[in-house]
Amino acid sequence: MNTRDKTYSAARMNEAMLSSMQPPTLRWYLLALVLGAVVAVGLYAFTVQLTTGMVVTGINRPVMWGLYIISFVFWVGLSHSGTMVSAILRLSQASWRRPILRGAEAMTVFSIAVAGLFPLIHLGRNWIFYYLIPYPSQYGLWPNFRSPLLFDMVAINTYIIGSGIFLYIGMLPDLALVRDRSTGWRRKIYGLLAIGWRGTAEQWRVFSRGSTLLACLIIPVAVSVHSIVAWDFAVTLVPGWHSTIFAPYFVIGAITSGVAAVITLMIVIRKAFKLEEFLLPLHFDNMSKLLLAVCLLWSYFYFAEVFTTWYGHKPIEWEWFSYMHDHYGLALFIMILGNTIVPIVGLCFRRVRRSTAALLGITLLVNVAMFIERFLIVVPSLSHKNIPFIWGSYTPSWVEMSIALAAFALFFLLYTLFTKFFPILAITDVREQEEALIGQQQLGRARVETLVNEE
Amino acid sequence: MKRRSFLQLSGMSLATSMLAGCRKGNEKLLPFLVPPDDGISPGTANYYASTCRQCPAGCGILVRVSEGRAKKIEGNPRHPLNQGKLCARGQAMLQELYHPDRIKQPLARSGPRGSGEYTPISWDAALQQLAEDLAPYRQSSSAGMALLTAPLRGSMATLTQDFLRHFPGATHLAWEPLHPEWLAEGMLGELGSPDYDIENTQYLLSFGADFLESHLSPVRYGQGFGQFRQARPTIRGRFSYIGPRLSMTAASADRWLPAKSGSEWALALGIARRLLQTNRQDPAAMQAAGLSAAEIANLVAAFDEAKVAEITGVNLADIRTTIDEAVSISPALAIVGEMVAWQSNAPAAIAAVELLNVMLGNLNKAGGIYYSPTSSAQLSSGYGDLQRLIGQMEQGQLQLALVYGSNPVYSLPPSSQFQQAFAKVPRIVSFASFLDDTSRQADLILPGHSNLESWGDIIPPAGVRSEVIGLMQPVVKPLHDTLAFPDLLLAAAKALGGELAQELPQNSYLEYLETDLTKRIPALSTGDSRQQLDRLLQQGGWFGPESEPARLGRLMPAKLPDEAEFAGAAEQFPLQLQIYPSINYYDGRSSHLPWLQQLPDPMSTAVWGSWLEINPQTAAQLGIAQGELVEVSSAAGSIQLPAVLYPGLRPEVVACPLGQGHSGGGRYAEGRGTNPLQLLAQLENLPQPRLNLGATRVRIKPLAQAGALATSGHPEGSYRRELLGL
Amino acid sequence: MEILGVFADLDEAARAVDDLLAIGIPETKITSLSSVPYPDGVLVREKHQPRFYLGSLAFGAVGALIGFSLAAGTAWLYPLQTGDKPIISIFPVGIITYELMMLFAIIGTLVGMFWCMGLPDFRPKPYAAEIAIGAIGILVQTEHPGEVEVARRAMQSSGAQRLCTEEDEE
Amino acid sequence: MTTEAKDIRWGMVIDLDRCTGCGACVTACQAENNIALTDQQGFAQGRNLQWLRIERYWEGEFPHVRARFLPMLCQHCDDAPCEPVCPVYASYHTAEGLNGQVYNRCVGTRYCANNCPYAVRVFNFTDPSWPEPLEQQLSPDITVRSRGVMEKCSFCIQRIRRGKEEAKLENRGLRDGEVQPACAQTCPPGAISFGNLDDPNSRVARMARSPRRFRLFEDLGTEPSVIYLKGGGHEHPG
Repeated sequence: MNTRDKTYSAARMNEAMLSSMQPPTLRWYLLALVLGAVVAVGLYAFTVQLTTGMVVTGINRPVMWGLYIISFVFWVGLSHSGTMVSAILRLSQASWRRPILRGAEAMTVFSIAVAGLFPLIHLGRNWIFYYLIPYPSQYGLWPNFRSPLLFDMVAINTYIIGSGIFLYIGMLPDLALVRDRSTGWRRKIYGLLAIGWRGTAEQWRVFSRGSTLLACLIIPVAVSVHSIVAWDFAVTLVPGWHSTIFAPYFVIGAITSGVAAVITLMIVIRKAFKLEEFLLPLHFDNMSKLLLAVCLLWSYFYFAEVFTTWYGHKPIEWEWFSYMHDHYGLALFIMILGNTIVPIVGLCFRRVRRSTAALLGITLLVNVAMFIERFLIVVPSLSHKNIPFIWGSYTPSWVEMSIALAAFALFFLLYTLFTKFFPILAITDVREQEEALIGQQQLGRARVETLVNEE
Repeated sequence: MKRRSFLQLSGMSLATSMLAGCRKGNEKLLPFLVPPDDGISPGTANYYASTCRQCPAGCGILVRVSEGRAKKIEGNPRHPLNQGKLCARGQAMLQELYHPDRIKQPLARSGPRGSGEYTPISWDAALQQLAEDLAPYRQSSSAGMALLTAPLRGSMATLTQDFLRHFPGATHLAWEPLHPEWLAEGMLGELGSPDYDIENTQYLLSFGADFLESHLSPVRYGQGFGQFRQARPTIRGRFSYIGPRLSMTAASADRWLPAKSGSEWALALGIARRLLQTNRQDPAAMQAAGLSAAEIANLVAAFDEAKVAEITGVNLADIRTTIDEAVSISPALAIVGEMVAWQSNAPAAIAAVELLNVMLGNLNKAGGIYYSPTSSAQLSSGYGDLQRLIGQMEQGQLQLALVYGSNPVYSLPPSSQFQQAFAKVPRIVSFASFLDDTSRQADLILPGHSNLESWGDIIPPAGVRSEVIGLMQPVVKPLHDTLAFPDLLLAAAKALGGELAQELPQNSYLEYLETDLTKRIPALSTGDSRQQLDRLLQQGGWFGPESEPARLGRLMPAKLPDEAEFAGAAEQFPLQLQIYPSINYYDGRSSHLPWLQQLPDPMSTAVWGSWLEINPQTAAQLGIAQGELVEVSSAAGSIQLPAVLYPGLRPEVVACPLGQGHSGGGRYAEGRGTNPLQLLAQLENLPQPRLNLGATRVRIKPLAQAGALATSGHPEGSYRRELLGL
Repeated sequence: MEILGVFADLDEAARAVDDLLAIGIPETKITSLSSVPYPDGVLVREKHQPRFYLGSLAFGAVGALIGFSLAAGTAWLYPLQTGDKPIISIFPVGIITYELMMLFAIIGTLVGMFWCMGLPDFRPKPYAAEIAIGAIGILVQTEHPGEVEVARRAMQSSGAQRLCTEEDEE
Repeated sequence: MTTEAKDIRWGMVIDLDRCTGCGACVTACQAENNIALTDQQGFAQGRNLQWLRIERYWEGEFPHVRARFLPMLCQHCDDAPCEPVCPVYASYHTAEGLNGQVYNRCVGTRYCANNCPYAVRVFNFTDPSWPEPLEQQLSPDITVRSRGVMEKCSFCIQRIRRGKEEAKLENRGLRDGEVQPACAQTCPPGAISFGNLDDPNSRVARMARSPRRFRLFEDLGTEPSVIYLKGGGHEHPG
């Protein structure tokens, strides 16, 4: 391959990978408008709740936690694969991660940000949310660090900041690249964001080693975040919640929903920005295998959890268990279908793993099932807890549903904006791999890569 | 969230600098330079003794008054009746004072009757109108005027009598639906009001008497019941209840014998038979009552256990055990109550239980019944008097009706024709505090004080062995422009002048009360009567020495009760309706108080409404689920109610609480629930006409739609006590 | 003073580095600019191990201390009994300490990386936009104006498409 | 019998054999503690604000049916599950064994209510309102809780305070039975007793030694300060 071709190829690849940053089309504006409108409805609903009280929700005694906490757990879960998958794949030197990682990391940042809103929306007195923040006040009172909610707050902050840093550091060379290609005020902004990156050999060295270290640091944080979310439930005396398996079970559930969401987003991005050239069937195949693995794990954990409850047959635990089966049979069926049967059976087939249409269906189903799973964790246990006299049930109100829906719209809106302003593919990572492919050598009867090792 | 972490970080950096700055400063409280008026000092509460008027029992209360406002009602520990205890109804009396829908000034009707349109008028105008209304009937023997009140005792009774003496043709109807007029119909009626010595008995048998809820003096008996159960070191009283419905009282029993409606008496005769067989009857008591053992043995000979089980429909084993217990545990006490009294065979059935008490030697004995004759004036009328009055109204003989402390439009069934007849009265004057069902029909409303703003004396009708005169005093200044009914009577007397004014010279009811009390309370006639009265007011009333128990005269030999009759054909109306007084609303007089509306019914746990209790077996046969709306029809009418599946009910009986379904009475009562009296059909040819609240046949039809039923308990969870290890 | 030579091809750039080394410019003064990373030695060799992890360690330690003092210290200063839990409870203190340690370690890594990368740096520097589309820059950093001239000539002869210094960037 | 304040551990004994289920305590509590009104819809939705409720459990089928009453209020657990989960110390333990609830501090996470096995914590879903002049009945001793705040039985802390102040003025310790919550004071059959469990001679301590004693969910290890005495004589099988 001669020099001309190579320069041309790099330019063309840049061009192709940055196609998402082209000036927005009418359809994009329309999409943003629709998403914005849904967010506005959610804001209105929140205003209603803020001014009249929690009476506008479906919350009651005994079901004191509802759709907000369900959404919170769901979004925290969703945030799990991005950074974590990206970091694990980086550490395991899986080259195929490269086109995926930016999209996944961005997903993490936005979903954890959306998740972080829910505890605040959920508060009875949202306007004094700052009582949860440790700061010296005139009351001479600090928050109670013995409360799992405080663990939660600290862990989620750590995760938001950590995954934000992870996303930013990874994007730094790409920002410089965008800076070099743009003019005028955009150049100034991207110049500021690229903070003077030139790509010297030292910078690259620090960059790749530092990214690896960050990956090492972020994985235990991610595990701790969802473990802590699980402990919000597991440390209580609520039958059905008080279970030691909850932390690992939640982590696996989180990764399941996260991996599925990454695949969904990959399919959407690939279609929307015509990135077929970079997001290859191989990537879908590999991600699907990962999804298959975590679905198997999730199913194992779920089985372990319900099996012990079923066998132990402790009266009060049996109560929520049978209540769930009697009243949420359909939901339970969809959950098992979406988290176990369909992905495990479907993803065994190579054709399914490489078909974006099939994968889109499966991964969406997985996340619907995961949302239901969270509902089934929160609601039946609370509905039928220790005191049978005040047993109850829960149906979310329009306010809660609007806000939950607005969270989805907000996530997609943020994501859409992100794709418009930032490179959605990790350009330098992809090109690094291309370079590696260029550096292949004939060895015996095969071509082997000469530059394969990463830090 | 970013902001949060920013604050977190900045908070931490500030921490060290701020910690040093935290010092507690000394604060000084400034004492009062000028003490506040009216003896009110902020933050200090005063307690004033008064008497409860939420039901006829008349418990003593203490009202906590802070900053000139009544804050809470508690039981008066010095009152011999309730000894510091108080029921929910009594405590909710506070809300009557502060009720937002009280009538705040005199009103004259401006719209059509029942429309609720009234114009406020001044008290001068109102009094003038009242005087004009009354003037034609003075010294006239024409029967054109009637005063409708609840039964009156004490100085209210004497004042009313003093007043009405000058209106010779006037009818005074002192009636209320739950007044135990039936007590007088049994064998022992002449003895006066009973006090059951529950706390000292060892075996208690209730024949349909819900003495913990509504029977005579629930707080007094509730207190006795607590002691009966657990106050004696080695004795735990045992309690059996016989009646078709597992009432709250029955739920506290050790054994519930679900007898058919109107069959409870058979058990009394069964016990009587065994007493005679085993020779455990009290011969002295029987002799004193002139009862011959042989005669009675003859009368009850047929009532062996099998016969009792057959009549009552209770299984034989339970009947046998109960009879065994009743004859072997001593003292054993039988109480007869409303569920027996509201059946067609009541007088004989009541007499059967009273016979049992006589045979057990329970009269004037520890663990038995103390009867103390009431010396004070009492005015009360029977249902028969009411029917006569209805007849007069029907024929248009009545020109003027004065209504005080009574709500007959609500508390009488339409089948009595009262509502129709009442509408024919051309002039109706009401002294109510609320626009209730009856005062909505009034042409002139002269609103009275609330109970906490009034003077008065209340003589408990039952539950005391000594003479007790509970005193009421205003604990706060009247909130609105109202006047007490007795004051109005005195004012009317002044306005009418003449002999009436001379005989009632007092300027206020307080003056009248003082004069009247001085006649009845010996302590007041010695020394400074004012000071003495203050002392009595402080302690809540005059509590006299234990009175001489009433002596039993010769009794008529008992006769066997007939089978209970029910209004309506059995083929057409297969079920029997039992209407019972609600513990929260009594006869419906308390349903305007939100605390009581939201106090869950003890058994159904329902709030803010009414409901129909159905045995789950019956409900399953008819395809009725909990909370479903059903149509209940009787020969008299048809209403809709949400169903409550109630396992403590005989399958052929359905039950409904009294007290809801008002067409007035303020925002909390109006239009809430349904009045079951609409279903009450009249029984013909009864020797003693009465409201037979348990003697109507009905049929029910599911309407396949949800009714407005809210319960505090979860319907399925209510059956899962084992989860609590209870 | 820095001089940048822009090369269209990796091999040309590598040759230029060799030429520069040949004329006596030490490797410590030569670095490469590229839009993709290349393994060590493809263009220039690593001079010294970057020590950014020290930032992670130091920050991590500070974070752990802050976490511990927040969880244990505030509880100890303002003791309030809740449940039957000790005022300073091991598990919560451990969790908070851990989370803040990780947070600060991550921030420390970022700070350390920036420190080692010499970023942010908004001073004008020799740079060529072609690097973004695959061109390779060879940068000679030297204090001697003479060496600049030598390097310029060397890179020109090695086939540099373009040469620039800071002045050109203004 | 007097005790020093430092020895106090407040406790309640509820004799289920005496309890008749009449509900006098429920209204007493509502009146004493400024508890807001709940309408029918509120009850249907499980938003009842009463701090004390009488639970009625059915047992068996007709004709062998019984109903059991269980007055349920905050159990003031020694090892209260509600306390440590509160992130803002709104729920904490006092030195006298009470389960304190600081309304001003509460942000409404409702975590405590979830973790309370007795489900006795109630949440203000909306701002309470009393149509004029009904608000004049409100006791000046207690705050009215705004929306978003969790509340529950306090063992009538205001009465405990008043009792202590009076005792202090008279320079003496509290007498047994001197302080009574509103529910115990009004209970007609005297099913509720209140006092110092740490004083072995107090009425509650003596009653707590009864062989009929039990506590709810003893297996959860919450160590409630409310001790129930079993109702006896239930010979009908369930």
